[in-house]
Order: sequence, then structure tokens, then C-alpha cells
Amino acid sequence: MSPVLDPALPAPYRWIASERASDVEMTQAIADPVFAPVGRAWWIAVLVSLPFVLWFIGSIGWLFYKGIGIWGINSTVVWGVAIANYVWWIGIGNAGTLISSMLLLTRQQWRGSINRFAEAMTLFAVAIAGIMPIIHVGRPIYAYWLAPYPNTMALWPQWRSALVWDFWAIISYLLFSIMFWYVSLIPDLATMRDRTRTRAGQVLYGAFALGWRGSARHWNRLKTLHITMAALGVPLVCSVHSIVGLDFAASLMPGWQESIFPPYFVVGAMYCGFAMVIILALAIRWGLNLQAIITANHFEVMSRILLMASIVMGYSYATEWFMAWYGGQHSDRSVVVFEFTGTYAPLFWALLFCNVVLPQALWFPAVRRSLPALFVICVAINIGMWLERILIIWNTLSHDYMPSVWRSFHFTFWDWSFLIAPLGLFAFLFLLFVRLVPAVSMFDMRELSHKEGAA
Amino acid sequence: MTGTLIAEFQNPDMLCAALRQVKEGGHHALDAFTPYPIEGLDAELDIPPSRIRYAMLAGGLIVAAFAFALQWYSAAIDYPVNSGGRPLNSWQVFLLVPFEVGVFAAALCGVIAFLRSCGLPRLHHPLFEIPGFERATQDHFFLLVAAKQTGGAIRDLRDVLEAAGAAVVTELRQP
Amino acid sequence: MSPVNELPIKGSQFFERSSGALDRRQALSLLATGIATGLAACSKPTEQIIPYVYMPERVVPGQALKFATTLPLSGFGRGVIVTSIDGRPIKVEGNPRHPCSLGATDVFAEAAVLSLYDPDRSRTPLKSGEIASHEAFRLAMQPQLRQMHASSRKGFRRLTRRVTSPTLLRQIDDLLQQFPKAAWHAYEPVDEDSAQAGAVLAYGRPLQAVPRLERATIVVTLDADPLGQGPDQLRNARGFAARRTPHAQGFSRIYSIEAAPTLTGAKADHRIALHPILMGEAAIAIANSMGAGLRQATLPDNVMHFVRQAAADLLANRGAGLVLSGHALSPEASALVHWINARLQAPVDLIEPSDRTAGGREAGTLSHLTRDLQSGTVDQLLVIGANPGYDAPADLEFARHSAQASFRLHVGCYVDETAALSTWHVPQTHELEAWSDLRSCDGTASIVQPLIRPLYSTRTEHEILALLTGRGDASSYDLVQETWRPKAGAGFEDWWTRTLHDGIIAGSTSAAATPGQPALPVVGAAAPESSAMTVLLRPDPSLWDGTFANNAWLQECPKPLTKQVWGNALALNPQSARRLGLTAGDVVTIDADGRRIETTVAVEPGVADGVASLTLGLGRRNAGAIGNGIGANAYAIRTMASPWMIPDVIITKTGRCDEILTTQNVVRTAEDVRELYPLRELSNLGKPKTPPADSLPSLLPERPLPDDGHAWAMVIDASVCIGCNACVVACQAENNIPVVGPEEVARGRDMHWLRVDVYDHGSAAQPKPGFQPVPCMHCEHAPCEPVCPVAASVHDGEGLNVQVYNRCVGTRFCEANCPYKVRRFNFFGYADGEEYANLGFESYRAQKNPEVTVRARGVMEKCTYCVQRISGARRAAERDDRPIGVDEVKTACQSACPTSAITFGDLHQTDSAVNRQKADERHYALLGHLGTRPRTTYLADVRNPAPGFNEDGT
Amino acid sequence: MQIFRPGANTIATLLLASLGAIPVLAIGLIYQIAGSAYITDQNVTRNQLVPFSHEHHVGGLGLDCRYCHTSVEKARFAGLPPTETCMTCHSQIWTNAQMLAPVRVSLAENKPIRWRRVNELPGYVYFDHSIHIAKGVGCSTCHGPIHEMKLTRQAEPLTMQWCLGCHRDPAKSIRPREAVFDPGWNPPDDQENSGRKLLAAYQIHTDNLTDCSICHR
Repeated sequence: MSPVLDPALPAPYRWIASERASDVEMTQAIADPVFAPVGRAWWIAVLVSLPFVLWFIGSIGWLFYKGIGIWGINSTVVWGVAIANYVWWIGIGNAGTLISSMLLLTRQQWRGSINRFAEAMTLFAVAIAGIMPIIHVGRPIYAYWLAPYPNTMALWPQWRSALVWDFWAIISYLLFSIMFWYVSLIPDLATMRDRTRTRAGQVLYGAFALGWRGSARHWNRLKTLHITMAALGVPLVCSVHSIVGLDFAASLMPGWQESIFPPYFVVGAMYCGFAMVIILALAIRWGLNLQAIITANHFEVMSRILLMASIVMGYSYATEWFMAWYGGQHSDRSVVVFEFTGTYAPLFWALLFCNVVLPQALWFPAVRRSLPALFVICVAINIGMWLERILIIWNTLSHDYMPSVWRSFHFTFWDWSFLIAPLGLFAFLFLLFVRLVPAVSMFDMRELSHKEGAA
Repeated sequence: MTGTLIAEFQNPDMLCAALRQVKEGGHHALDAFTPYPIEGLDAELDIPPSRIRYAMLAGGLIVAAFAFALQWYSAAIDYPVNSGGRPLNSWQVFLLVPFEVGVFAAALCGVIAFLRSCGLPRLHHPLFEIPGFERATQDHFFLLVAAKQTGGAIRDLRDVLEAAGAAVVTELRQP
Repeated sequence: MSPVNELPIKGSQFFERSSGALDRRQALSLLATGIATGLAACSKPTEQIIPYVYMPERVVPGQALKFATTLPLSGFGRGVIVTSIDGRPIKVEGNPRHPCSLGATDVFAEAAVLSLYDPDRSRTPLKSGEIASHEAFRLAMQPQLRQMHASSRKGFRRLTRRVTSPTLLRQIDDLLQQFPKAAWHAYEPVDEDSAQAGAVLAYGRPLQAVPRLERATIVVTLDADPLGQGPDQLRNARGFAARRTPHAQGFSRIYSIEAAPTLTGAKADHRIALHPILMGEAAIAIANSMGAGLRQATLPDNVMHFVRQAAADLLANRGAGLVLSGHALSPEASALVHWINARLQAPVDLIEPSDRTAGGREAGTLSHLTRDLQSGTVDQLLVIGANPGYDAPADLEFARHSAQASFRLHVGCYVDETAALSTWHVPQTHELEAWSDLRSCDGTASIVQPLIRPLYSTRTEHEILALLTGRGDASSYDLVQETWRPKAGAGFEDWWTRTLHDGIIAGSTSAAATPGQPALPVVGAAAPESSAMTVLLRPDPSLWDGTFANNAWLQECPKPLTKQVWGNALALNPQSARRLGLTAGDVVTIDADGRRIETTVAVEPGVADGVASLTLGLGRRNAGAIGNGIGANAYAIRTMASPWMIPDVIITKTGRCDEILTTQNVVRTAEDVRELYPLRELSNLGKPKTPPADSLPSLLPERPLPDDGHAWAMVIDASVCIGCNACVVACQAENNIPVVGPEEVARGRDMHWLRVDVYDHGSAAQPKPGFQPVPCMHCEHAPCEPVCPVAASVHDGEGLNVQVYNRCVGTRFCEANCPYKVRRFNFFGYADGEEYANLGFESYRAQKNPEVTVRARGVMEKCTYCVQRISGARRAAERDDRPIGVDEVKTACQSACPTSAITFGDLHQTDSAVNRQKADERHYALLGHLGTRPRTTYLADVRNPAPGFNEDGT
Repeated sequence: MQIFRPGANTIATLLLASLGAIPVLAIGLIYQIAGSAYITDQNVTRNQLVPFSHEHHVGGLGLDCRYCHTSVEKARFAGLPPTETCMTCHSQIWTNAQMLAPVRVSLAENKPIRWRRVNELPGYVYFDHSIHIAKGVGCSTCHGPIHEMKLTRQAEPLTMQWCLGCHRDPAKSIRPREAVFDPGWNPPDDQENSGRKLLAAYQIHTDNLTDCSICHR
């Protein structure tokens, strides 16, 4: 079908690539794909992702049945893919809310086109991230012991453990993100309620819209709440990933015990999160014909952020190496040498290429404007960031203080399963999302379109 | 008895113009219903500033304090164990959880306060019966006004609104 | 099928079997069931409590009883004390009264309890492989006995291993009187034959050398390994340790000349690798330096340089210098060593060998037996306890020739390779179930008393012999008493009880013989140089001669120097490997004139050039579920003529590769060694040392430790640790540590709570390994504790870093954050339903220590300082309102240690041994700079090199 | 256009509220169940092959606990009497009572009597009777009024919480050693300080009593 707003190039406005975008057009452009009959592309996507979902469920089942020995972990490298996945997914999860709230606080007009699905991405990513620590433990049935609850053992969690901090960080963050996402969704749900033709749709959207009427008072309260939550969201996100960083930094292992970890984990999270947002933006833009709403300028600015982040990452890596050398500890230095030359050296070089070298291409406007190039870079960054996380674990654990028990990790089929299958689950959830709620915030876009004078 | 009218406009500027005239005419502008927030409208309608933030602050602080107290009580009083030679009340590290939980609690209180201050959930509302009101969430702009306490005020008000370019003006009958 | 029916845990048929004499030992608390189900834990169905019908005397349910007995190794006894709970022997410890145990144990003694419960043990007689009854066997024996009596035929042969049991020897005498034409042969795979032949050359009669290392200041070993595994290891190790602590008088110096690395070589102050055929030359060189005036020894210059230095040192210490010769030396060479020692008035006693009958009868050799078999003059072949079908030298072709005998009886604990060759097999009783007696290397006799009624209907050697001599009714108990009653004289009963209690027979130690001056042997010409490879055979440090092949603890016990488990490998030094174009892991064929075996190559510095060393005891075919098909069978290339050294072998690559399974790495990188294994030289001890960085700044304030109560700590003296692994297996037995199996080891998983790290502070050419046992450090600032989200890893009031298994959820953060990597994780249910091979069988449950939880899958575990022992001692003390005595608590590793390298005790008791050790100037904390404040600390290894001498001849 | 009936407002509000309420209630409920007899088996009586009555033997005949539970002062296990112990009397009296048939059979066939465990602790809990007896913890403190039980039941919940109750403050449960085996003993009014005196007298060190390693290994 041809888009409601046909993209006009060169774009007459900065953030809307269409001659004009009246409220009704804007609304149709975003809301109607949800009501439109399901397209073939969507079905194919679902059929592709569904097997992965089943694979993931099956893998978890087998894991619970056999025990975590099915992974490539060993007496020395006791952590592996599950933890890396956790850090990677929570990283992606951090980006959505972080981006959305930071842009909101900084009054970035273009925020409207991406915040909705960026926040959705957060929800799904954090949910998947939350699974990882649970399946990672040896006795998952007792994972709930991390929570303080009245029990006949009269026991409590051990609050000094970074894992307990994680527990609270994930829970708080997930619930926070759900509320943050939902609150800004209410007006759009009302729109859906009022546009849908089916009774079921009216009841469902109606129920979740809570009877929103768009009254001036509603808007006033909503804006107050939203901006305040954003103000809380930024420190929350930073703290969440800082705590993830503390999982390592609060230890005394060479290569982990580094004060730079928390900030550098936050940047890393934003980095791969933004990369993921761009990938999803490309998909949605293409899949829902939103070329007019997600414009080249959007990708332009996001690429710049990526570029900045990649430089910060490079700086962080360099700092690590420098501190190891400067600190003069034999073990620290030896870990760094191992990174560059040891068992996992090829992966390490690959990570440097993906996270630091390749993104430098974004210095060139041509690259920033070439969507395929952008896509490739973003995929590379996500791979690079996963490598970074797994290597933080492997390098230190494989090469710590006790040379007598240095061992390396050997990938098993099940490691691959837990690495790949969740991606399918993520895609699946996202596909459901775009079919159920407007993927872009309609009221924000209406506002924007009026500001831009396109309405 | 006073009459309340609701007028439907094509675009926000008309609505704002109408609102101004209504107030000049001494009528009461009760509320406006728009598909997106319109700058300054709440000022025109002199909606009191929201107190949501106080609720959030209070909720956040209380829960954070509770979280810290729980840690302190469980680790130092109820079942003290020596964990790696750390002090029983390692308050420095006990600050992390309260922060996380506090932020979450603040947000939660915010949402609750928001719902209360907007009177939501309100799935059933008389306004939904107004024909065409469903466009208030899409592309049309509604103004809810009450006539002043003098005879014939209703007609006068209706004129004002239509003059201001209202497409439809409906009178709400009081329940 | 599970052997549960035979298991004493199941009460009923157990009591049906009760018979007078043994009641005390039979006492089998059926409460054990309660415990056993308790171990399995979790499940809700109501437990049963099954009391006795008649309460056996002395048994208190759940309380440990200790009994002294004796365990054989290569026929020699080592006195032990076995702990038995509810009638189940669960732990072996040394017997301090016994001169060849001195309170310590070796890996084989520790592992004996596991073999006892091995479900693969033979349980019923077999007639050519078919299950038969003892009655059937008795009937089948009748005609044979008649034939044996009919003196017309001469074909009755009996093959045993080395026999030192006075009772058995007495029975053999009787037997041979009854059957004049019968003959007795003995075969011991790990023999002393060349040494004895040497004694014959030197003194005209076989004599057994008993070195007294505690009196030796200079020790020179010619391919000998007194500290290595063996029947005399414990005594030697103690003697060694006595002269290796700086405080001791006359710190000893050890020169080791050897063909392949040994534990003695590892502890030596000077070591040099020498081709085994040149060992004799070294002996000549030493002898000449003492004026033997033999022909010039042909040795490489650096070796000559080394030998001169050693000889000079020996001469300078006349009366305290000692030379020891190994298996591989020629009789002449060992004779020469006797001569040298005589010249030096060396601290070595010569005693009459104890494997002779009172009638002076001596066993014939295996080669005679096979010759007779070949010539078809043997009708009945009785193999008792031996397993020639597996361990006979290949050139004898025992398997083929044994078929010549029409009646072939095998008595053994397993249906092994020999059983497969026999017409009849009778299950033999395990040492821990049997009455018997044994002599140890120094001749001391002690009683073997059963700890439990035989689990299966088995027979002891004594009973079998009694059957032959027509005394089928006599029990071993009677037979053993018969032997000793005359010697004890009046008051036998008291004597007997005392002897059983003490675990040695007073005054039975053989007096040193005074054989006069040894003759100087005639030495032949030097062996010609040969470029071909020589394979050197060694008993396996974990499996010995293969007897223990089906013992999972021993299969998974890392070999001291290579850390290899579950197999053996052909060790070459880097140069030889390069020359042959081999790399570690290559599978090769060894071709020793026509006899071939396949094995895997391991590259090990320290092996002499042109030599490849391989251990015996693996490649079993009929060992059982654990031992079958593990490793290569070196017996298949062994020859009677030269049992320890196989010259001129051809080693060819097969092109295949195989992984050598190891549990850890030998650390050779200089910085790591320097940081983790400080080495001191005796000469520069006493110099002030830099105090270790104790505490580091922390965000958190100090948490004062309670100064009352106890503060447990351990000190390990690297100077006397010989890396023998006794502690490792002792820990495994005491703490119910599961075996993970080869596949899991290959995945980098292991379960030993205590590992012995090897640090090589030498060079590739001159490896100088040092041993560092690493249990949990019980850090006061334990990094593992704050990271545990559920407080499963916490400190207790006495300074123990405890791991609460039932609280652990398995995040593994503790191990990730442990700088010492001493925690072990149950990736699978190694003890909990996913056991390796047959280790899940019910019978093994009886070995489990009821005082220690069996850990579930997904749970982290680690060294607890044997908290169950501490707790036991505490409760015992508090029951009678007294404090725990000084050094009253001994951990399993500590009590096993032959050199007392491990000290454990209470820091708050000022006069505790551990406090003394901590005051030593060599004291250091491993990775102390991390501020973990370990409670387990070390004393630095001390070496005593000769001033101004260095092996390289520079 | 009105989608919902007026009542929907109330329903919606209730649903929202329950989002918060339900988890809290659920946890409370689970805690209640976990502590209840359904899980702990408190006061559960198990049918035994021989309906042995402590009420009769202890309450009535006044047998001392140690007559049957011989190792209670020496070992972790109190010990159950061997059949011979029962027969010391029952070879004379009630020699052919039906209910004692299993005992006679046991002796005759030399097969132990199988009792069902009443007080059952998990395998990872290492409870030691002897030390508790030695330090003045009476039988009835944990086993309740055994002398009034026709059939033996588990008197206390035996949860960790319950154990800790005493290990945190032993004073309130310690009694004079001579009263340890008195099933009818009741704490005096001044138990608090008499208990404290006994703590001192019996040298009970309370500081480590809640260490994990005291009960778990």
C-alpha cells in the first residue's frame, strides 16, 4: 500500500519528510498499520522467529533437566554465556528508557519518532535479560532466595552482594520502564479506542486507555508526570548499568577490579542500545512505511551519537590498558597481555574492530546517510559489544591469579542456543508489539507536526 | 440552572481564540479536549499546578528509607553474619538498593497520583456520548464552557462559540 | 543390578549371617539407613528407623569406632587405623605405632575403603565363567586333591604374589609337606629382584636394604625413588622430613641421578638426568672415588662433574652418607651400591627378607612356572591373589601356556584377566573383611583384622589353603591365632587383645643382619652407545601395578609431577620429542621387538635424552567399570629379562591425536613462580625478611575478630611436602568428594577440595619442581563471602569460611571471585544421581561419611577445614566441660601427611603447633598482597645446594 | 460513543488496586502455609506397626527415657531400643497380647522392627542429642509432653526458625541437668534469670550458637 504521508525528498521540514502532515494524516499514518490486514512480510517474520522462541523454551527445559553442566563453563571459568547475555541484553534494555528520557529532558523534538518503540525495546530486552541470571544459577528453583521475604528459615538475602543489587536494579528498572512506557501510551490508546471499528478493539483499547479524554487537565498532569519520570529515569538507568558494572568491579579479580567499569558500562549500554534502536528504526520505517516520520535526519543525529559513543568506548579500553600498565601489578598486566595474545585474542581484535574502528566510518556524512551502511555498522556494534562482555568474563577468569588452574572456555551447542534463541524471542515480541499498539507516539507527532508547521 | 456547552473546532488556534472570547464574555471555560497538549492552554483555563511531584518525592523517600531500614535490621540486628569481615551495618553498600527501589517507588506514586488527579480510570464518562467526541483524540479540538448566571446567556455563549468558528456546538443536559 | 542385597545397610540377611566370633565387627547399625536416606536428603516420604534386634556391644549408633589393622602393598604391610561408623568402615588413617606408617597413610591405603565397596568385586564362584556355588567348588576340588596326593604326577603349582604373611607362609610350609611334588611360585610386578641379586653378589645371600633417611646427611639416589609411592614410602618420607626443616640438626642434601623425574628428584637439591643404562657407570664412578679401583666409568662430562661432587660430599660425611639404587639397576650395579654404602658406613640396615617360609622355602619365579606349563608338566594351576593374566611380562606368554594346565583355579577379588583364563574362579575376601597378618618392609609383623563381615560370600587365601590341606573347616581367624599362639606364649588372650589394639606385634621387627664386608663385584664392559630409544617402565604413582585400576579415587588422583588423570602417557623430554618429530598428544606405537602397544606422547622436561618413560598399571581389560580400557598396558612390552628398561624400541606416529587429561597445569613461567612459590636457600636463611603487606585501605571499617573462642588456622610447609597426594585422597574419603570421570575432567571440571600445585623453578633442561598443596585459605577477608547473594558462603565465629550447601543457589560468584580458585562446583549431580560409571551404585553409599553432607547438583563446595571434626571435638569437649585440647583436632589431610607438612590448630592457643609455624621466618601468605588475610599460610620451600656447585658444570 | 457501562469505572479501579494487593497477599499466604502443620508435620501422629504408648510407659510406669534411648547422652542419635529391650519385660507380661505380636516375631525371626520416623530433620541438619542433654535442654523442650502421648507425635514445627528461637536465646529453655529427663518439667517463673545462671554454670557460649557451621556441614 502507498504510505498516507508520501515521503517528499528533499524533506521540507527537519523532522517530517512530507509536504504536509495534518493531524488526521499523522494519525492515519501511524495508527492504521495496526488495523490494516496482516501483511505477508509480518507473517514471514513471525514464522522465522517462532522456531527460535520454541528453541529457547526447549533449551531452558533441557537446562533445568540436565543441569548447567551442559554449558562450556568449568571449574575456573565458572561464568560464561548466560552472564554475557545478561549484560548485553540489559545494556540494550537500558538504551530505550535512557534515550527517551534524555531526549525528553533536553527537549529534543525528534524524540517523538523513536521513543515509543525504543521504550518497547527496553521492555523486551530487560525481560529477556531478567531470565538470564535465573537460568544461570545452579539451582534455579531457589533463585527466589535473593528476595527478602518472610520465611521459616528466618534468613535474609546477603545485601552486600552485587547480585542482590542486580536483583533490585532489574526489578525496579523493569517496572519503572513499563510505567514510563505505558503512561506515554495512554493518549494513543485512547486514539486507538476511538478509531477502531471492532467491539473487541474498543473494549481492549478502551480499558487500557483508562477513559482518557485528552482534557487540558489530563495533558497538564501527564506532562508533569512524564517529565519527572524522565528526570528520575536517567539516574536510574545509569545506576542500573553501573550496578551491572559493579558485578565485576566489586570483585578483586585482575581485569575486573576497575573503578572505570560503571561509567564505561553505562556508555557501552547506550552504545549498543542506540545501535539496536537504529536497526529497529530501519525495520519499522520500512515495515510500516514510516519514511516520512523517521527521516534521514533522525539517522543522521543517531549516527553522530554512535560515533561519540564509539570514541568513548575506545578511550575506556585504552584506560584499562594504561591502568594495568601503570598499576604495575603482575597479574593485571598479564591479563592485558593475554587479551591481546591469548586464547581469545582473535575475538578481542574483532571486538576492537567492531566497537572502535568500524564506527569511525561515521565521520563521513555519506555513511551516516546510507541506511545499508548504517545497518551493517549497527549490527557490527552489537556483535562487538557482546564480544566485549563475554571477553570481560573469559579473559579474567581464564587467566587470573592462579596459573596452575588456568583453563579456557569451550563453546557447547547449548551455549550457542542461549546466545541465539533469545534473539528470536525478542523479534517475536517486537512483531507482536507493532501489531498491537502504534509504534510511534501519535500525539507527540501531532505536536511536532504543528511545531514544524506541517499540519 | 446554568447550561454547559461543548464546541468542536477544526484547529487549535480557533479553540484558543474562542476560549479567549468566552472568558471576555464573562462565561466560564471549564475544560478543553485536544488530540495533543497545547502550550499555554492550561494557563488559560487556569488549571492549578499539579502536586504530583510532592507525592513522588514523599513516596520515593519513604520507600527508600524503608529499604535501608530493612537491610540494616536484617543484616545487623535480626541475623548478623560475618561476611568477609565486613561490618554488619555496611551502610555504604546498603545505599544502592534504597536508591533503585526509591526511584521505582517515586514513579509508582507518580502514576497513582496522576491517575487520581485526572480522575482516571473513568471508562464511562458522559462526554463520550457527545457525537463526534471521539475525534478529540485524533484531530479535532473541543472546548467545554458554562454560561454565566444570567438569562439568555446560553444563546449568547453559543453565538460566541459559533462566531469563533465552532463546527458543532452541543448543549450538555445535566444528569 | 544394584548390589543392595549384599549391603549391610539392609539389615535382614545380615543378621542371618551372624556367627559368633565377629559380632563386634558385624555390628551394623541399621540406623545407617536413616543416615543414608538423610544423605539423599530432600524427599518427603517418611524415613524408617530400624533398630537392632540384639544390641551389639560397644556400638553406639552414629559414633565412630577405630580399629587397627594392616593393608598390603606389593605384599608388604602398612599399619593403619580404620574408622568405622555403624559398622561401616569409612576412613583409613595411619597407625602411629606402626614403624611403616608412623601415623601417616599413602594414596593406596586411603583408597582401600572405596575398593571395599566396589560393586565390580567378584561375589560368587565361577566355573568357566558360569556362576557356581561354593559347594560345587568344594566338590570339584575333591578329585583334584586326590590327584594332587597321587604323587605319581608332579603337576601341582601354586602362584601367589609376594607373601610376607607368617600365617600364609606357615600354611604354605604345611602344604608343601603334604604335597612334596607341588611347587610354590610368587610373582610381584613391582619387585626387588635386582636389588636382592645385588645383595647375593655382594654378601652371598639375599638381603633387604632398609634405608634410614633420618640419619642420612647426604643422600645420592641412582634412579631410586625412596620418596615415591611404594610399600616403604611412609617411613622414608618421615625420615626425609626429619632432616629437611631448618631447625633440624644437619639439614640433609640430596643428589638425584635419575632417568625420569621422580618425587625424590623433585625434592633433591641437585638433580641430573642420566640414561638408565649409564646408571651402573655412575655407581662405578662413585665407587672409584672411594678407591674401588674399577675400570674407568664412561659418563658424559656434566654427569661426571655431578658424580664427583656427590661422591666428595658423601666421603665428607662418612657415616651419614647414603647411596640408594633403583629397580632398573643391574645386579652388579646394586651390588656396587652395597659396597659403597658399606664403605661409607651408610645409615642403611640390611635385614633378612620376610618372604621366606619358616622352613626357609623360597618361592619359585614366574618364568619357571611358565616353562613348566609350556612343557606340559602342570595339571593344576592355583593362582591366588595374583593376576599374571594381566601383569606377567609379555615374553612369558603366560596366557597361552596356562592353558596347558587342565585345572586352573583363580582366587581373586575381581573377575579379572586371570579369572578369564581359569576353569574355576573363587571370590577373594577384601583386606578390610579378612583376618590375616602381614610383615612390613622392615619386617614388623601386624595383624590384619576385619572391619566388617565379608559383604559377599568370599574366601580368604588362608581358607583356600586350609581347604587344600584338608582343613576346610578352619576359619582364617583360627589360623592366624594358631600362628601366633606359640610365639605369644602364656596369657595369649591379653597378648592378642593388646596386639589387635596396638596394631603391631611387639618385637617382631627384624634385627639388622651383620653380613660382614661385601665383595666388590666384577663389572663388565660399559654398555655400547645406542641411538635407539629406550622405554623406561615405572609403577604408576596412582595405580601402582594395576591392582587399583578399578578405584575411581586413584584413577582421578593427579599424578604428582604431570597432574595427569585417567590414563598414562609416554613421557619424552623436549629434545627427544623434537628429534622424533613428536608433540604432546600424538598417539604413537611402541614397537619392542615385535610387541606393540599404542600410547599418547607427553613432553616432560627432565626425562633423560633417548629415554621415554611409561607407567605400569593401566590398559586393563577386565578391571571393572572404572578401570577397563583406561590408558596403555605397558606390561604388553615388558620382558622378564629386563623388566624395567626396554632398549631399542621403535616409536612411530600413528597420525592420530589424543588429549592428555590433566586437572591442572605445571607452572613454569618465571614471574608466576617467583610470585607464588618463594624459594629459600638454607645458606641465606636467618636474614631478615620483608614483612608482607597485611591490610590494604578499604572503604569499609575494620571488623574486629572475636578474641575469645577458637581461631583455626593451617600452615603448610612446602619444604617437606613431597607431593604424594595422600592428603588429596584423604580429603576425598573424609569429605564425600565425588569423582567426576574423564569426560568431565576433559571439560575442565574437577572436584578435589585440595589440589597440589607444582611450580617448576628450574629451567627446561633442569626442572626443579616444588609442591604447594592448596586447600581453601579461609581468608579473614574472604572475597567469596560478600559476593554471595544468599549468605551461603559466610564466616563462622571460629574463623572458618563455611559453605552452607543447603543454602547455596549456585551463582558461582564466590568461585569467580576467589583468587585461589579453591571452590568446586557440582555442574552435574556428581554425587547426586548423575554419577560417573558405576559410582552411583548403592554399595558406595556405605562409604560415605555420615558427618558430611553429600552435595546436590548445582551447589558450590570447598574445603571446610574438616568442620565435622572440629564440631565433633567441640561437642565432645563441651559434653565434659573441658576446653578443646591443644592440637586435638586433626584435619584429614594433616593426619594423612607422611612428612607432617600440614599443621592445623588454634591461633588462640599460644602453645599450638600452628602458632609455632606462623612464627617461622619462612612463613608467608599466598597472594598476601590482595589483603585477603588467609588463615591457611605457607612456609617457603628450602633447598640446600652444595656451595659453589651447579649441575650444568659451570 | 459510550463503550462501557457506568459500573466499569469501579471495576477498573478495583483491578488496578488488586495489581498491588495480590502479590502482597500471596506472599503472606505462602508464609502461613510454610509454617503450618501441613508442611512442618507438627502434631502429626504416625501409625506404627506396634502402637507404642509413651503415655503408658513413661507417664504410667515412669520408665526413664534412657532405658530405651540408650545413646541419648553419648551420641547424636538418641537411639531406638533393640527388640531385646522390649522383651525384657514383655517376655514376662502381656506375653501373648495381640498388639505385641510384631515384637515377638521380630525376636523369633531375628528381624528388626521397622518404625516410622516421627521427628524428621533434613539430611543436612546435624542435630546432636548428647550435647543438648549435657547443656540442660530437656527432652520435653523439643519432644513436648511425651508422657501424655498415646501415640508419639511431632510436638514442635522443627523449622530452622524454631531452632533459632532457642539458639538465639537459650536462657529461656535451659533447665537444671537433673530435670532434663523429667517430661513434666515446667519452667519456673524466674526462668529468665535462672536460665541465665545455668548458662554460666554449664559454660554455654552463646556467641557462636547461630553460626551456620553449628548445624550444617
